[in-house]
Amino acid sequence: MALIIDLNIQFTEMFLVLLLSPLLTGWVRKVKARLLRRQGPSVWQPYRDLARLLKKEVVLAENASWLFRVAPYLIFAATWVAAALVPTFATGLLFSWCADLIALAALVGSARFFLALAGLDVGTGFGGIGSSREVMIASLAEPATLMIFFSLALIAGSTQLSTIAGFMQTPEVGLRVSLAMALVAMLMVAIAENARIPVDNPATHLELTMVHEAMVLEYSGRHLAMIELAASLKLLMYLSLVGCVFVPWGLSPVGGGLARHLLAAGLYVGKLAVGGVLLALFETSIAKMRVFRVPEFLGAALMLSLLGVLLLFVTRSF
Amino acid sequence: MTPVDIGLGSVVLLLALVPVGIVGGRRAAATPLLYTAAALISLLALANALGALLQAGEPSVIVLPLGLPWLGGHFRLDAVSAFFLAVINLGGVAASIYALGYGRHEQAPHRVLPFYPAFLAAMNLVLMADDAFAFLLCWELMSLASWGLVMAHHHHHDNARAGFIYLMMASFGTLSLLLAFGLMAGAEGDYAFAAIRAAGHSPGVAALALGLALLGTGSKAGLVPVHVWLPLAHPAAPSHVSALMSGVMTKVAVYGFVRIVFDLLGTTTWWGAMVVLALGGVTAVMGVLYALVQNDLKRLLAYSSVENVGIIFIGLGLALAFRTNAMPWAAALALTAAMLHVFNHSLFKSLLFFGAGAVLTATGRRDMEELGGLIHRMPKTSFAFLVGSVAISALPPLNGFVSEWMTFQAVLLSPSLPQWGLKVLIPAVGCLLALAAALAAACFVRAFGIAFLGRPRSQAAAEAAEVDGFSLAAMFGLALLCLLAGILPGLVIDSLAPVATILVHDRMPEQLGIPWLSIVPIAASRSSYNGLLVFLFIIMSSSLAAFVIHRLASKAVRRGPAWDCGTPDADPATQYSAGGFSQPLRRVFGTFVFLARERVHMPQPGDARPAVFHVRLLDPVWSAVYGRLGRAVDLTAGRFNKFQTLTIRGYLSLVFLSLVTLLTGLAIWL
Amino acid sequence: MNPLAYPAVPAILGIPVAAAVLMAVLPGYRLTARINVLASLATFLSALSLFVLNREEAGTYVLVDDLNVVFIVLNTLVGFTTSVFSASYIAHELETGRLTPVYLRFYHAMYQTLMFGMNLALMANNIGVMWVAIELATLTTVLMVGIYRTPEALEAAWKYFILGSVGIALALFGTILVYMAAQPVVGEGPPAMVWTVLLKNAAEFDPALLNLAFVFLLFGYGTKVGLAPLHAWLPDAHAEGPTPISAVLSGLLLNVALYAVLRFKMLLAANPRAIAPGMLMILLGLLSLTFAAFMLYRRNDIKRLFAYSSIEHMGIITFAFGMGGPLANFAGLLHMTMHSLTKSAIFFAVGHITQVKGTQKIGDIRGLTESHPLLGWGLVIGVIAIAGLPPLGIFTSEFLVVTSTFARSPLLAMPLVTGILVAFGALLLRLNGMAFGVPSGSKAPVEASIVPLYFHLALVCIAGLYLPAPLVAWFQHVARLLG
Amino acid sequence: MQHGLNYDVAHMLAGGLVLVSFMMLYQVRLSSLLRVFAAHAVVLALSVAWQAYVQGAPHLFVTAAIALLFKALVIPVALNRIIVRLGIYREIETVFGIGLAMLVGMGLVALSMALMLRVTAEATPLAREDLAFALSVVLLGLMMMVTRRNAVSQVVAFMSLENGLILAAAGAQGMPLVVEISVAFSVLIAFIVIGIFLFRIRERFDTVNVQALDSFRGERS
Repeated sequence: MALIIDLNIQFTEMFLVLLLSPLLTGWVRKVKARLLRRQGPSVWQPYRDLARLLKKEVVLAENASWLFRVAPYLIFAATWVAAALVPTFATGLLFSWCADLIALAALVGSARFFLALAGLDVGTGFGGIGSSREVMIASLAEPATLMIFFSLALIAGSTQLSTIAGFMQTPEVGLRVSLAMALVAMLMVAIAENARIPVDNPATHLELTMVHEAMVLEYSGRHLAMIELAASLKLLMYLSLVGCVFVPWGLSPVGGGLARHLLAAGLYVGKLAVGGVLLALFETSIAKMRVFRVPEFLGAALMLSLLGVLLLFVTRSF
Repeated sequence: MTPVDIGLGSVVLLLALVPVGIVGGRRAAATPLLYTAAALISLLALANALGALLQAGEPSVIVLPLGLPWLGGHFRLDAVSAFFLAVINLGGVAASIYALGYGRHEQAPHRVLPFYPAFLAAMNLVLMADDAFAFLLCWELMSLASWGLVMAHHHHHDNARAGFIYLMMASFGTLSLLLAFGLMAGAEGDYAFAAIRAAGHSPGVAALALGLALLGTGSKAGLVPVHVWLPLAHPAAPSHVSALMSGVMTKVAVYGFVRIVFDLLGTTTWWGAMVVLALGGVTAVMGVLYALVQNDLKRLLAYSSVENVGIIFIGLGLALAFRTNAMPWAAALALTAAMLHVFNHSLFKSLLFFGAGAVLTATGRRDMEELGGLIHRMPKTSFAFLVGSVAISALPPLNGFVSEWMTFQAVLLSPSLPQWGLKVLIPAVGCLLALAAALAAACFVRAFGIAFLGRPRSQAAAEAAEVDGFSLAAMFGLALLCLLAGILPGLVIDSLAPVATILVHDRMPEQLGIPWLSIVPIAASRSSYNGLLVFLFIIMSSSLAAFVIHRLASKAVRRGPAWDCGTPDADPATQYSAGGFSQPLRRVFGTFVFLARERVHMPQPGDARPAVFHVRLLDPVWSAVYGRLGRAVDLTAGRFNKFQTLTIRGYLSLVFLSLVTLLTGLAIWL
Repeated sequence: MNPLAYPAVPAILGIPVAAAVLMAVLPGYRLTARINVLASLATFLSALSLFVLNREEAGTYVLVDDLNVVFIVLNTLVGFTTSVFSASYIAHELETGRLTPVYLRFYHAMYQTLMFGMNLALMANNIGVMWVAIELATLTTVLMVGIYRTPEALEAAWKYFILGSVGIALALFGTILVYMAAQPVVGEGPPAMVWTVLLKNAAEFDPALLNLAFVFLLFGYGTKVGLAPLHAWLPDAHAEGPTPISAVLSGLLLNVALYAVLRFKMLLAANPRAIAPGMLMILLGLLSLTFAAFMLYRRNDIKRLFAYSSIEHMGIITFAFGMGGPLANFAGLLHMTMHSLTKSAIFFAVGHITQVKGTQKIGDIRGLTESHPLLGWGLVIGVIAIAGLPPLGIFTSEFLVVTSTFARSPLLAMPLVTGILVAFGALLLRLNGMAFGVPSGSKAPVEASIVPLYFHLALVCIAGLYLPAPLVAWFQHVARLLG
Repeated sequence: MQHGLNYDVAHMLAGGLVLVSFMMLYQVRLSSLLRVFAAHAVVLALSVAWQAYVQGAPHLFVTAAIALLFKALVIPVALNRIIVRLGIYREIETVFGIGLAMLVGMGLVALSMALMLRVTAEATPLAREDLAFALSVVLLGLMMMVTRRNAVSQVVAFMSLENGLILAAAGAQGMPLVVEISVAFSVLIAFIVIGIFLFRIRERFDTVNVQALDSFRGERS
């Protein structure tokens, strides 16, 4: 019985993130538009976009290979699996043990790996520019992510996300410099990973500045839908991650009742909404930077996260 | 028949193939005959090794009347040897099968066939040697045999140079090991490993021996800064040999290190572990950075081996740190991670070299700037290479990820260490490891993306054809193993238990009993990973998505010209090149790692000359150490050379002066 | 007749003399070359019988003991194989007109005289006789080095002669000093120069005199060994003489001279109050090694290259004996044996290579493994062997030298290892150019017997993997004697 | 008393040999060098003869005779012919100044004295002195070889070195005849070979200057 409930929760979470993610994207867009004094599209617009894309036929470049066609599904799957493993409103997910924080980072890496390959597949200049920049960004963002996870893991004594989230709710945590550094670094990385301003601009098609959009330039129809969905999922995942680690309050523990779960889910949506607003605020208040400033930005994140790890030993010896 | 008998028996069989190679080298029939035999013998040795590993009985010992009566001839097969033997012979089987196809295109088979079985035999022997003399003898034999293979295509000046540097470094390594053994055996030394193991070593001796062992085995494994030969020599050999050298021979070097430091040396100091860790970290990052800027596919793979060796040494350094501080369970984790990576790397690096060899066979090109679009012409090879690329990039659910994940888990245990140096260093090394992993992914996106995807950049690439069945069989076999090792790592981890028990006197918890075949290095609440489920989830959710969409939405496909923001250009030169792809990373890291300098010569408008872009990359290690060393030797040789052209009187004066000096010395001293 | 009564010692000494006389008289190079081979074979077989026969008691002049028996066998063996090589080598020289039949007769007679001199030196029980014998051997080689009469050959011979003579003089002075040291103890007259008597009474000799004597002997015989500041004759003599002579020089004469040094070192070792001669030998050894290692780099004459390599190895051997102790002495003895076999093999290969390619310039020799696989690979194996790589014999001895040295005094091992590595680099560099790459010059098949070459290499290879127990026991015994 | 006289005479003769060695060092002309060398040989012969008398070893008289005949007469005459024929008898051929050479020679004598007297404490005084002087002669001879540029003078220097050896051999009491024979033997061979070489060298170079030989030194890379 317990298994079934757990299974239920797991699947609820899985589909919750899948369903919520376009909404979050739409929400951020909406807020940004309002901040720019525009009306902006409806928050539901992403759903409509996806539906339209799914129905359309795919226009494939003549020399696109099988990899080009398989990649969207793989990217989507990897991202979805990663997102499903992050506790959104409840800890103690059934399958959370099958991959920990490190695996999470690696799953995101897998998705990116295939995305970058897909960008190179057709053999166009733009695809290449996107892939090349993407791997450059990733090569700094990934170690930063891992370092952040290290801080968390060292503090909580575990790389299991559920355990960490549980630990973060206990008073043992206290206020730590390391955590603050990790949070800042985490935000920086999340911005870079999700191709947000100032690292990348999700809305641009200006040739020389785009990264993510350049990679997916050749995609159309359902393939593009998959990739868009994966991008939304990724944004959601990062927000959930920040939420469950840094503001874990309200997560329902293992064996919590239905009401508790519902409350937690509501709280979660609230967290996402706040996160979305903050993201939009940040994005509108800053200008996109040159591509070669990005390494410095991410380098700072990496240094910050490493410093966070090292400071752990100073503030509290184990 | 004990395992060591069978192991030596297979070595004898392999050695018996050498005369066959010498005599029949130029005949067409010799190639399939020899490689079939080599594959079968390796298979036998593999089975034997696996048997010995899984049974985990007492080590079997044999003493042969080799060398001198009190020196040499000891052979022994314990779990550590058995594990490495399994790795080696697995590589041997794969390479031999691959060579059944690849070897047909060999232009100078008489320069490959005699050395190939000798190389395999020597590697087997190193792993079974049980005294310093036999060990070094086989070690050098291995170097020599592989040197012969590197020199197979000796008409290229680069290959000859590679051979020279290789053998020089090999000799350097051997001499270091010689010194290490001399130190460990003592003045009137007994060189048998049993005696060395039994003798206690003072901390000073142990530290020095550790350093020498690190130099000696590191120079074979490709540890920075003694890696310089590796990216030259590995690509120079025929591809199946490159696979063996990169995938397997570096593991023999790791074995040497493990055997000396963990097994023979006994005690080590914690700062010894720091040295290993630091070198490992630097090696990992430097290796992958070098790999990132290579245009030669095989050289890229060779540099990537340097990176992976670095990762292995990080694991070993961690194990050393934990072992020194009496944390055997943690040491077992770190060591198992390193051993797992040894196994994994041998799989995917062989696979990738086979792929590169297949590309070489099909197109005759190694330069990525002349490849591209091979996924259409060689779909099977491409698929196998892709699997290898994913695996080596440490992406789940393939095997490369598992070992790196375990290494990270070991890194996370560092707070329990008492020494501040280690506490601070290990997370920093962890950071380097993470960086290396990320860069490796970038590197293989580039390798696969440029060589196999896009449009062909040369006529040869456009006309490539899929390679033969043997080559494909070898590649797919390894690819399958990569997947299996990735989703069922518990199997490998459990079979590594006796190895860890011998080396660090503890083992990781039993993994096979854990539900769902997860791996749990320490405790379930701490960390766990399940490759099988991750694999299934990804497969299921992607198939589900594909199925649902195809079923419910649309499955229509139309082929058209590439969009490319509306400006498609048919010229393949408009694609991103290998050099262009790595340019951002080169900019980020290159200026201080490679002392990279870019020079652009842009003609004035109206000038018809092409623009020229020139990149200069320097290997800092080469220019800082080897270049200077070479110049110093040259300078000294020049100075000394004056003595060749003295007059007879000059020579007599030398005699006279030295005699008078000596007599004066004697007069004073007496 | 009792086979054990075979007069081995007179045979070993007599056959070469008889052959030398015979060949000086007889015309026709084919015949003399054959006689040369036969005589060498007979000498070798006689030497082999020393293993089987009961040894006679040491006489006043001649002695066969553990220390020299293997040297004698080695000497006659290499003498024999070299004579086989020489037969095919000289035939070619005659064809190309570098030598005339008259000179050839002279050459063969000198060859046997040289063999006699070396055998006598090895068997001498009298330090005076030993001195005479070594001088005889030196003088014959001087004549043979100059046999081509080119300016270079004459110059090399002249240099050899002058430096050799100074060596002769110094060694004689040392010999006199040894006599002086022995005389108060043993009494005047012949016994004071008999080696066995000296050794028996060495403990009571005046140590200071012995020390001084050793300095002179080391310098005197060290000149013949080719130790570093005294080496100058060696490269040129190797390069300009006929190649069989280079082989004999490197393979045997250096050994014989070193053997003489060892004899005297034993005297010192037997005297507890004498200085340990070790440090001096270590110093000279390291100097030779380092010097030769760097000299190897700028060589462009193939024979001179390997001559320097001989200096290098003599350095290593002297170093090993200088270190002393059973292990290092053992290694030194082994190294001597292996070096003789290997270096002569290399010179066999080099001889044919220079004949085939018509040049001694390293730069003009390329791609041997392709144009002449047997010779080329022979050279490769030889160089690998001489560089101390397994499975060839020198590896074993270098293994022992390096390990035992490092355990005892790490600081000494450093220059040793550096020298070995530097030398290896030079040899490999040259080998790379000669054996590999696009072939140059004539691709005509070799009209030569490569049997001696591969015979030596096979011996070296077998010795690297397996040494018969009696041989090892003998080496160990002698190593202990050497102290 | 008898012993004292023996000692004094031997001492004087051996010292004389060293003195003559110095005189050789002083010569700058080949012809005069040859004359001094003849004197050297004469002194040697006297010294050896005295030793023979003192030690009661008649075979040493043979050695003395050989020295007198061969080195004092035959060889100087032969060499003189050569240098006359080559027209080089006036040649000045030292490397560094006479004064410096003398100074260094002094140092060498001092060295050999210091060494020998200390080393041979147990030998008879006669032998000690003899050996010390012999070593001086040997070293001086060697130095002369080093400081002369001309082949003939090098040969002469070498022979003076051998004279020192013979002095040492004769001084060693009861040293078997073997040694003398060998010395004579080696000198003979040495001379023959040198003769051959000089002949050939002259044939090719018209000079016996060693520097001319040097121009053919091995390889120059």
